[in-house]
Amino acid sequence: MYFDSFADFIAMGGHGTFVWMAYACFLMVIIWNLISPVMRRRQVLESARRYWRRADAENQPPSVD
Amino acid sequence: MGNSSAALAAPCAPVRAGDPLLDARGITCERGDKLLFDRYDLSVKSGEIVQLAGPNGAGKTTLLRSICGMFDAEIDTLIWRGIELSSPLEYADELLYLGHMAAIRPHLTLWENLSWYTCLSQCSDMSKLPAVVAEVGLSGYELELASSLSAGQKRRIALARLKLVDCRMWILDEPFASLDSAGVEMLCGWIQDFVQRGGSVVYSTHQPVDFANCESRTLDIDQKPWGYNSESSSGSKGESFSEPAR
Amino acid sequence: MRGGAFRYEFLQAYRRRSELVNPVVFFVMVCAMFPLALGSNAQLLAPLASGIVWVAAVLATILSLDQMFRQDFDDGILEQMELSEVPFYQIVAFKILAHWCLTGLPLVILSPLLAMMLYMPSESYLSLIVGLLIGTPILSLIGAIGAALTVKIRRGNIVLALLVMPLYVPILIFGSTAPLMAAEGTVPAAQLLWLGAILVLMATLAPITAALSLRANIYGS
Amino acid sequence: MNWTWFHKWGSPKWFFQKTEALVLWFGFLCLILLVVGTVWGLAFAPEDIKQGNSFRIFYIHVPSAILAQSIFMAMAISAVVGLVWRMKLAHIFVQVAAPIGASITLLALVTGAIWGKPTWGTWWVWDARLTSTLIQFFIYLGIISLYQSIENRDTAYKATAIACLVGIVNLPIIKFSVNWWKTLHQPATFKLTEAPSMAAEMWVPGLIMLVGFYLFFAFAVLVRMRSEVLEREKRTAWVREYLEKKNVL
Repeated sequence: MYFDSFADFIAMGGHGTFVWMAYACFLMVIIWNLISPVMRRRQVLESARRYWRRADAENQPPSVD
Repeated sequence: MGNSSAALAAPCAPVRAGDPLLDARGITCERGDKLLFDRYDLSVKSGEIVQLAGPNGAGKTTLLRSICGMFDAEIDTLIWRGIELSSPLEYADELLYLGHMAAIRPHLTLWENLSWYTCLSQCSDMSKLPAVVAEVGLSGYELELASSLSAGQKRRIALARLKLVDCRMWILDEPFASLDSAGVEMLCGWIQDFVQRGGSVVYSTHQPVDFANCESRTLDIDQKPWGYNSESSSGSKGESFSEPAR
Repeated sequence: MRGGAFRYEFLQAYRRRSELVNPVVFFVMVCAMFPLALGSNAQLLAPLASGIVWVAAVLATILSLDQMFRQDFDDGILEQMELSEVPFYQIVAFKILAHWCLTGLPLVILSPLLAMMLYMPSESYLSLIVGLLIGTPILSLIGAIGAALTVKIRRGNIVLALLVMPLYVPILIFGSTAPLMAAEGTVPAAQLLWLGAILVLMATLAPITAALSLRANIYGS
Repeated sequence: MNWTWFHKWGSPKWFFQKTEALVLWFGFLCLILLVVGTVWGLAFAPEDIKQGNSFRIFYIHVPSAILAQSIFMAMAISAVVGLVWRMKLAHIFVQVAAPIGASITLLALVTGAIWGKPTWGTWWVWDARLTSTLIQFFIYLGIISLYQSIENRDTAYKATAIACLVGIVNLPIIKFSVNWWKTLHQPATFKLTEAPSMAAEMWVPGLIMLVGFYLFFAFAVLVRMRSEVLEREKRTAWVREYLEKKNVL
């Protein structure tokens, strides 16, 4: 471990705030790139479910393209 | 102006069929340089269907819009349920106007469109919403965006408002446009039982329908656009050329 | 019932937010263009910073005004609004508020970021933000009148800009001089109070005027 | 040389089934690499002599900047494939990679600005590389707002592809003009030609982070593409089976 104490690890010789701010942005971008596709997927599954529910209700044969 | 209707009785009070609802005398409309109507009279009794037939550009839409306050027509006298009013907007909350465009917001879902309409007028309640949507035949589409629906389905959403809001008079501008045969049947059934319950319907159409068991009248609007017009009484035709009196 | 009407206006504006947020991206780009054009030394850009931000804000608002009533007018929604029991001017006020939330507010939020890029002195950040917070609603309100007047004109965007631009001049002057005064240390009370007064005036008059002009357009169609 | 593999990738059904396992592998690997790279870069790597510990921002700034460039390159190639061979998947890739590219470019910009504060004294400097990255971010936003505002899906695909190609043509011009303008930025650290000038234990975590970033991009783009494929093919029978298997119906 490069730093001798955990407090020193947080302070990082005065540059700690910048380093941790940068890594916070990094974490935010990663999380956004995980949450956004999950919400999109839920929306897609929802619209597919609604589509098939209507298709079954009118019991048309599903058109295959 | 504005749509205060304090002078009138509660808008959704029931009424006997037959007594006069609207009596508009001396309607004069000009659109561009065409004089569409010159002192035209229109009277509608409650429990009656008035169909406006006529060629395109004869002024059917303009007449409908002027009696519901959407067109700046000069009306000499306007009597609504026996009370003289200055502008049609004053009885706006007792009538339902479905324009040529299906007034649907493409970016909202069907459910949001209809619940927005219910929150616009007092005498309509949200509880009837699911039943009305099912009756209109769009039961699976509540959460679909209106932009993804077809023109006929949008027209059905607009018609669903007829069931949501109970009022005295329906003014419909070519309601059968872009409706399939089932839709036309459904709408005719609705019109009949609305009229039997004492409401009155004025609508413009290209294929007049004869309603069996209720009182219906067809007005033939074929005013010549360049100023020849009939006598002031509604419906009859004459060739007398008269200066559009102001 | 009144609150409900706003919810749907905001929902519709939110669903179309890519149309309304594009002017905000335009705002950021215009502010980024100036340092590229004028060179990037701080002494030159600092005094110009507030003027650049305000001009960009005005242009961005004008770009986004055209969409305020046009779609509802074409769909025939405005007629139904007028026939409804909710007073027409209230619905128009809700529409303007929804429009401001999606165009004016992002401008205010992004303005410190751009002020930093333009080397604006740090004391004048607050007066820029407060000035924009009071100013952008006025831009939307006056713009709503312009949009209501030009709702039926097909190529209405230019006519709208010419109509509304002169009315924006006082707001631009008050708004852009406030940060300059703050940079010299004095509190720019005069400018911000004037902006507040104009905001109150416009908040009462603009919806009614916009409703009147929309009604005139509806009658004409 | 047979092109069957190329056209096989073209069919959404084949793509969907083949990437079922691949997505999990990418996700798993990228998680490990990113965690190892971050911990190593933050805690174990030595600090820079001149910049001190703020050098640790290097481990996310440089990989994100490189990834942002290569995402745009990948989008351009996929746009060409989509336009020339009319392959829907390629169009879907362009449309899906744009928001990820925008977020990575934003990350590069923000970490660059944060890193600039302790080393150059100000948050933002109108320096050649930062400015061209900012303009590239605007190009990403332009592409995203383009395909969000076009209703018809197929025209949206074509329009996005063409906008992407226009963007790629402009990138060297922007880089060249901005370089001419003024530069404070130090020359590129990761040169593909010769080994980096830094000590080994300083750039190795950087390399791990770079590979981790690429795997993360692959994971994110595959997840999004799979939902877009499901959306496009929702009327087909195999999607219906998939929905039943996932008891969504």
